Amino acid sequence: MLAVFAAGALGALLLRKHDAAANIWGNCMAIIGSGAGLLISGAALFHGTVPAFSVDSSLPLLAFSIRIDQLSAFFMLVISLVAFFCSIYALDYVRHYYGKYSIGMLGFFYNAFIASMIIVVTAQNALFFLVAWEVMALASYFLVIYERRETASIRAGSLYFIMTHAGTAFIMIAFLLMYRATGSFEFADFRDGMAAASPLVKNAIFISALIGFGVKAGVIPLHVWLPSAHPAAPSHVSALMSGVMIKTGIYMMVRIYLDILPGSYLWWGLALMIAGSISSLLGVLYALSEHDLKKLLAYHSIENVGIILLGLGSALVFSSFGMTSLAALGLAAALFHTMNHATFKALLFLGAGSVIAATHTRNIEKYGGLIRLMPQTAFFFLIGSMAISALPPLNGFFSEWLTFQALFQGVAGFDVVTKVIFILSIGSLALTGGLAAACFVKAFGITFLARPRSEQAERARETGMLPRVAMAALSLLIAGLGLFSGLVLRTLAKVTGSMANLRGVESADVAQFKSVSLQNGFGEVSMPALFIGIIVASAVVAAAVAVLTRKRRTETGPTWDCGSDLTPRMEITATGFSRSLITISRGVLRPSSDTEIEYHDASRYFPRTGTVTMGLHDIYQTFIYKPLHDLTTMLAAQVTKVQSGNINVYILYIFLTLIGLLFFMDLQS
Amino acid sequence: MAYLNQQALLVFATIIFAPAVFLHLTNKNTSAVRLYMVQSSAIAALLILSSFDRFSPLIAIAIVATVAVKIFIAPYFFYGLIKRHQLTFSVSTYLNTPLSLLVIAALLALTQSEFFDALAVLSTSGEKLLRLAFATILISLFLSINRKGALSQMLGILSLENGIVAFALFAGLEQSPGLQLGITFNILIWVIIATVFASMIFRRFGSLDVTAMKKLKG
Amino acid sequence: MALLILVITPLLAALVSLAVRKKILFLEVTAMIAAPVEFTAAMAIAAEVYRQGDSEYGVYLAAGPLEIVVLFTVALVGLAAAFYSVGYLREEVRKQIIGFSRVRQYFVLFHFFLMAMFFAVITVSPIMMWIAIEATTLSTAFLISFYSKASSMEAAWKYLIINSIGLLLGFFGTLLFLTPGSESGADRFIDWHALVEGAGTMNPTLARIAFIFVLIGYGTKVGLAPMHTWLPDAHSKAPSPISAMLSGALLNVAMLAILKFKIVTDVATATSFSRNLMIYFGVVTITIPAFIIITQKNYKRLFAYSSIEHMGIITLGFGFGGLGTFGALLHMIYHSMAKSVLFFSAGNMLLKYGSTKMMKVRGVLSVLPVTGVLMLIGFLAITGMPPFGIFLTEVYILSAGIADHLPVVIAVVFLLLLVFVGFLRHIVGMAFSGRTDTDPAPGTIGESNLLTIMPPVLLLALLVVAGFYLPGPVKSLITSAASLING
Amino acid sequence: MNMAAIPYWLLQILLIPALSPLFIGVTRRIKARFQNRRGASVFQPYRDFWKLFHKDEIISEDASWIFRVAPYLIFAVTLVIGASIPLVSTGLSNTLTGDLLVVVYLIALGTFFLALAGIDTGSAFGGFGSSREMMVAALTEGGLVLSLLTLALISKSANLTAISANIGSLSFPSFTPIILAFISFSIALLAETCRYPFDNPSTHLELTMIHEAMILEYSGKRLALMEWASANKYLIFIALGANLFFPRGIADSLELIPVILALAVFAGKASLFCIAIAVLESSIAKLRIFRLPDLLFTSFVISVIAIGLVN
Repeated sequence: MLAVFAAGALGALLLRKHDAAANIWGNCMAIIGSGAGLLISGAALFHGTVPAFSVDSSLPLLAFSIRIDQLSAFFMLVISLVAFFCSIYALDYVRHYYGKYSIGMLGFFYNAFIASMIIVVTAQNALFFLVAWEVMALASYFLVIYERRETASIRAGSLYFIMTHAGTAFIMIAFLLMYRATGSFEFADFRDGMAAASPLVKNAIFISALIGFGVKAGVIPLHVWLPSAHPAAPSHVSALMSGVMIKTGIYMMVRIYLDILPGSYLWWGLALMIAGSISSLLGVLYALSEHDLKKLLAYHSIENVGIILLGLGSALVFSSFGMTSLAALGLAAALFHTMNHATFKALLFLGAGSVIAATHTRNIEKYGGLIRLMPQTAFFFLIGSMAISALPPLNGFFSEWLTFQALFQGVAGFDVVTKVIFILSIGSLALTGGLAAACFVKAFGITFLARPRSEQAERARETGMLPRVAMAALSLLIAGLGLFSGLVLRTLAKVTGSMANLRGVESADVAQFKSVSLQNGFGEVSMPALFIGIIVASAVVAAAVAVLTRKRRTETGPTWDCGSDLTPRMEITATGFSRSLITISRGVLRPSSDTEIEYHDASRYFPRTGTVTMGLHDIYQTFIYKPLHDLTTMLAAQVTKVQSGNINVYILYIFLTLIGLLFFMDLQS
Repeated sequence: MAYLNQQALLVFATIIFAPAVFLHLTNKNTSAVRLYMVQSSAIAALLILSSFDRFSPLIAIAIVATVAVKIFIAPYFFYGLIKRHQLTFSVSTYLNTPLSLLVIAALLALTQSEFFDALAVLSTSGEKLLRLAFATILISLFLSINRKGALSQMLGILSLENGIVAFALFAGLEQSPGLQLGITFNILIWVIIATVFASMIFRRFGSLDVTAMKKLKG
Repeated sequence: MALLILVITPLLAALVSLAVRKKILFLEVTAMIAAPVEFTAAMAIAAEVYRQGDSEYGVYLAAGPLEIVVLFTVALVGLAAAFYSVGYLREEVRKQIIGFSRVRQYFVLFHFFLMAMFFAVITVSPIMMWIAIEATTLSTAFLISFYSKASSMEAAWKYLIINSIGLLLGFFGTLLFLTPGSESGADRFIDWHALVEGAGTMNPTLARIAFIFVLIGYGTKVGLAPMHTWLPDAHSKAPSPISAMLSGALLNVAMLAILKFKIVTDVATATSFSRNLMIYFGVVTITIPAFIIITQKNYKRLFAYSSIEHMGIITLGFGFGGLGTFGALLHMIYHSMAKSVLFFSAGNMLLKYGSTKMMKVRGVLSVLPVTGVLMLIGFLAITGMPPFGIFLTEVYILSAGIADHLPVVIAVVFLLLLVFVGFLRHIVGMAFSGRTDTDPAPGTIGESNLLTIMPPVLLLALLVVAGFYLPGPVKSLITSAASLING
Repeated sequence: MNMAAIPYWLLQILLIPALSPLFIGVTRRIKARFQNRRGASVFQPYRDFWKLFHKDEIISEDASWIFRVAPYLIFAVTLVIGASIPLVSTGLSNTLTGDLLVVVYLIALGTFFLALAGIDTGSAFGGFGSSREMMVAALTEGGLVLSLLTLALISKSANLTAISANIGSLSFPSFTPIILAFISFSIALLAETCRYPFDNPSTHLELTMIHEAMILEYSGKRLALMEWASANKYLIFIALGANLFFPRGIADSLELIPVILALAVFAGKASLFCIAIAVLESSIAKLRIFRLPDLLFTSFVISVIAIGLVN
């Protein structure tokens, strides 16, 4: 399977000259590769076979060992699934890059990106993992700066690369600490070696892993690169990146916290939950204030990562109290939400991609009325928005429902501090759900409904056949996941069972009529019943109303406009829509709005034009990253004085070191 | 070296040590070169004395070569340089004379102190000689730090080399003649290149003052 | 026998190019013949050493596994530099920057430089090694002042003075090491084995003083922290192939000297003494350039500082010992390859843009596509990105040190990150950004000539392959060398 | 799901849509009585709906299919919620969709499509109406979920019918958390059903209307459906308030007499609620839009305290 990706990558590189062939070759290879990935992970997940092979490399400590246990199979399934659809989408979408940039490079990096992600989730040797991790970062870096001519994507790319590399530094520290405790870089040795490690080392590993993988997953204080990097990449790549690449961070957190480190401490789970709730709340608030469609979706990835962290945090808290069945529930909730988020986020990004390709701009204010011009894309985008705002019939609701149940169990049991944190996280989860719904009403409403606000929007036309096929498949997948959530939960139980700390525990059983009941009947829902209920009810109502009013005619007329001629400018704009919510949370977001009024040259009292620019200055930039940057530059300036240019001073350095060392030697002996 | 008594050796050692100190004080290039000639002639004398017991043609050649290079060829180049560019007065120093004298005294005290009693291991008899030679090394190193003139820096390095050879002779480490020949040949090439560079610097910067060269910063 | 050839060929090449009168072609041909011959000779020696421990020739020349590692880097970089300098000088002559006499002077000194380095590596006596390294200083002094601009004059002068002081201190240290052998007859020819046996009887404090002098002396040549001041000036002013040779080969030779003396001191006193010293110097040598890289304006100085930083990592590796030594040796090879690639691409950029100021160099990927890609991949390799070997060696060194030097390792990890950030800002600025006024006219897009691209491309390919697959013999050679050092 | 329960299921499902216009009429009549005018008869809403069903309909040409489909979907959602909440007897335990979260999110689904329909016509009123609606809905969700959660924790199950059964049979001591939860629930009730302090249901003044703004563009049968759906929602919230917090009169078996008795008790409790709301509406003024979040935040805090006190 990796060979297929390698062939795809090299093929695309060789066919650099003529674009069409490179595009088709690259993406077909990606499709075949991800298809193979699907088969392998499916087999591993359902039949419990654990394919593993290990090639010892000539370099010491580095072994190319791959082992697909349940957890890796699950994540591999998610990755190949999303990659499969994105590649189908890409076959047509890449066509509008033909003239401008080299398609061969895109194919090369795209295949390398997917292959490295699959290796990341299956590698068993820490060094091999780090190599794959960096190759993934490298490939995604080149994909982010694919549109070389815009300086914005270059800056976003370098910010992204610096942040990921900082994250890798932390991850390397974590692995080195583990190496110190166990003496080898194999995950298997980590597992049994870590039991002996002292609590201090375990806490240090926890913190460094949290920061390292937090950067990749986009936890709030470390998320700065995400909103600028994802939109810069081509749409099918940003779908892959925010749908799946973020999950590799989550994968490793699960692998280390639940599988490798033996027991977990209470404060670990609580820290994760606090980080999760903050990320979700702030993520959605930032998304609300965003006008760039892809940036909005990127912020939503942060919000959903927050929700996943909530699930994971609760699992950690439960496992620290030894309640393995509840921990399995929390983990299942987190994993299920990972899968759901991957699917609907990918769908939304692909939808956004087609919209942007059609209108050539990313600013929501310019859209409008696209539902008539691009009906299918609008429908798929609607499905995606409903799923992400966790509305009942779809899968988003079920995973959020599971997370809620996990948190409910948490509230019941513990001491005051944990109980307060659980309650606050439930509150934040509910609030995030509501705000997400508000944000997507804004996104969907302003993009697709009412009249086009700019001539680009008018000229938009439906995207090609392939993108629609990909999006249709993804929407079917979302609906399917929603309906058969009971089945999915059972497979997840196997995955959670495979974790070292939660050996073989059943968290939920599926009662008759597919209703999933949890924890001695505390929470119970049957998604299919819900789905059928809504469909039947609306059919009955529609039939009744049709019978009642068969004689009545319906014609269309202009919208009521209290007399004035209705121009698109009068429609609600994205800023208008979210302004109310932003003013409410001005304490957190600190919105800035400055107005410039241009007066007539005659007198100061008759303004000719007034412009109000509303912005949101990024508090992280000013409070965390700017001081860091200034500190390093100041230090660098000081150190550069060492190279003063005067030769006598240089010889003085040598002289002083000589004398110093002689004294030092004397002290030491 | 055994049959030479302590007294004579001590005299030679001071002859080598004194120029290093005076180099700090003189401000005329010509007198600096003359001091260097005095120092190298002391070294040459020591060499001749030490090679009496195992005389062989090769050693003779080696000695002749060192004498030629250190006493005749190097000063000839330096005088040429001084005459061509009328550099009678060498450029000022960083620390004025009393301060540099203070530093020299400190260095001297350092070498005599107990830090370097390990040197005594080398040769029980000439322990004071070794300390003196070590002092010359440190002081000539300080010379190239203190002086701004390119010529005095070169002289600092050459007197450092003389100090090392003196130390070797006192510690009874005479090299095999082949090596000595290699070393002197090396010094010769070094002197030639250094003088060529000095004249190029003079042509480029107008004076032999090293501090003019400040451009390569950071 | 191969050892003799190794030293004689550069000597012959130097004499032949001295004799050439008018045609530059002869110079180029001699260089192009001499370089492969040297490389094959080096490979023959390596094979011989691999087969039976070590190979000698007569009394004066010998090479063990440790020397082979350095010899390989010197020969490889020499080969690449020879071919590259032919293309580079051809380009310079075409742009009328230098005339025939300059080219002749270049090639003569180039061969002397190579000969001195080879001789330094395989000579038996420490004094002869000192003379050879002194010869390298002298031969490169003129090469640094090759363009006879005021700044290269200044660089050459500083290079000459500081290095001679350093080497004299080194010489003093070698003399101190020779003391135990002196009683048994003055004229016996002392070589490394004699030194190691003699070290047993040596007084430990004397050995410590001697090692300090050697470490400072040859440390100046390697560019360890407080004594590194000459390196950025010299490497940025010398013509690019020469700075590649300086960074790629000469630093390793000087490091070899320190290693040989470290083996001797480890016999004389406790190994922890030399290890701690190496660690202190290593850490300082990584910190200072890490910060200076951020404020750099000139890309050749940037690469010079990165050489200092990598030498710091190598010293740290030797300081940590165990797997760290293996990592450091491997790091030496990877670093010399990656650094020469970077300097060659710097040379191409200099030819095209005419200035080493990073502000003036923009959009390299579009103006010089191959060099741009080379520079990018070289940058990724040199800052230790995983697909390339340097990441692995860095991890070996860090994992060797993690056991008892935890704070040092963590500090180093963040310093490497700092280097990466500084480097990224400069390289991205150069590679991608759009047009500025000083850009060469669109007409001159594209590489100058084949010879200036082939060597770096081949080197890079070798680096990438070596990153993953290490042939058996090479690995056993390095492990035996590492066991030698670990003592 | 034995055969005998079918009639009761039918009763359960049809009860909400049948009775909701009645209770809207009752509330309006009481409010009119407070403004000392006679007020329309209690059955007036039925006549309005009948009239609207028989009028022609005008749909704006900018509106998309969402505008057309939304009324049916919203009404259907209210039906499904109606089927899953404890109205008449706890015997009809609906374990499939009876979970408290399902109900809350179904309501959110309804609001989602209501807001979309508001934007769809492209008129300024619809737009800012949905923006305000979404703001209010988002903020109420927190308080709503937590208040229902207090009950769930007390009765150890998240299923609504099970909650009402357990709360009914519960002893006295855990009285205070229920009261606190009821207060926060009632604030959420007022917000969700667009009653007085949040939104004036009867006016079309663009400054104050939230819910009305969204259905401004509707006419004919779709307007009827929308009005009816909001009436259903009103009754659902009252039913939740009545049956969950004061479950005294609910029948626990499926015989005929207790069910009818329970029906009467339910009607009594519901009208009590309507009186309370009407009294509230005519006594206080409408809050400024940016004061609403503070009110909703207090409801959230009260429910947090309630949960804190549970055990």
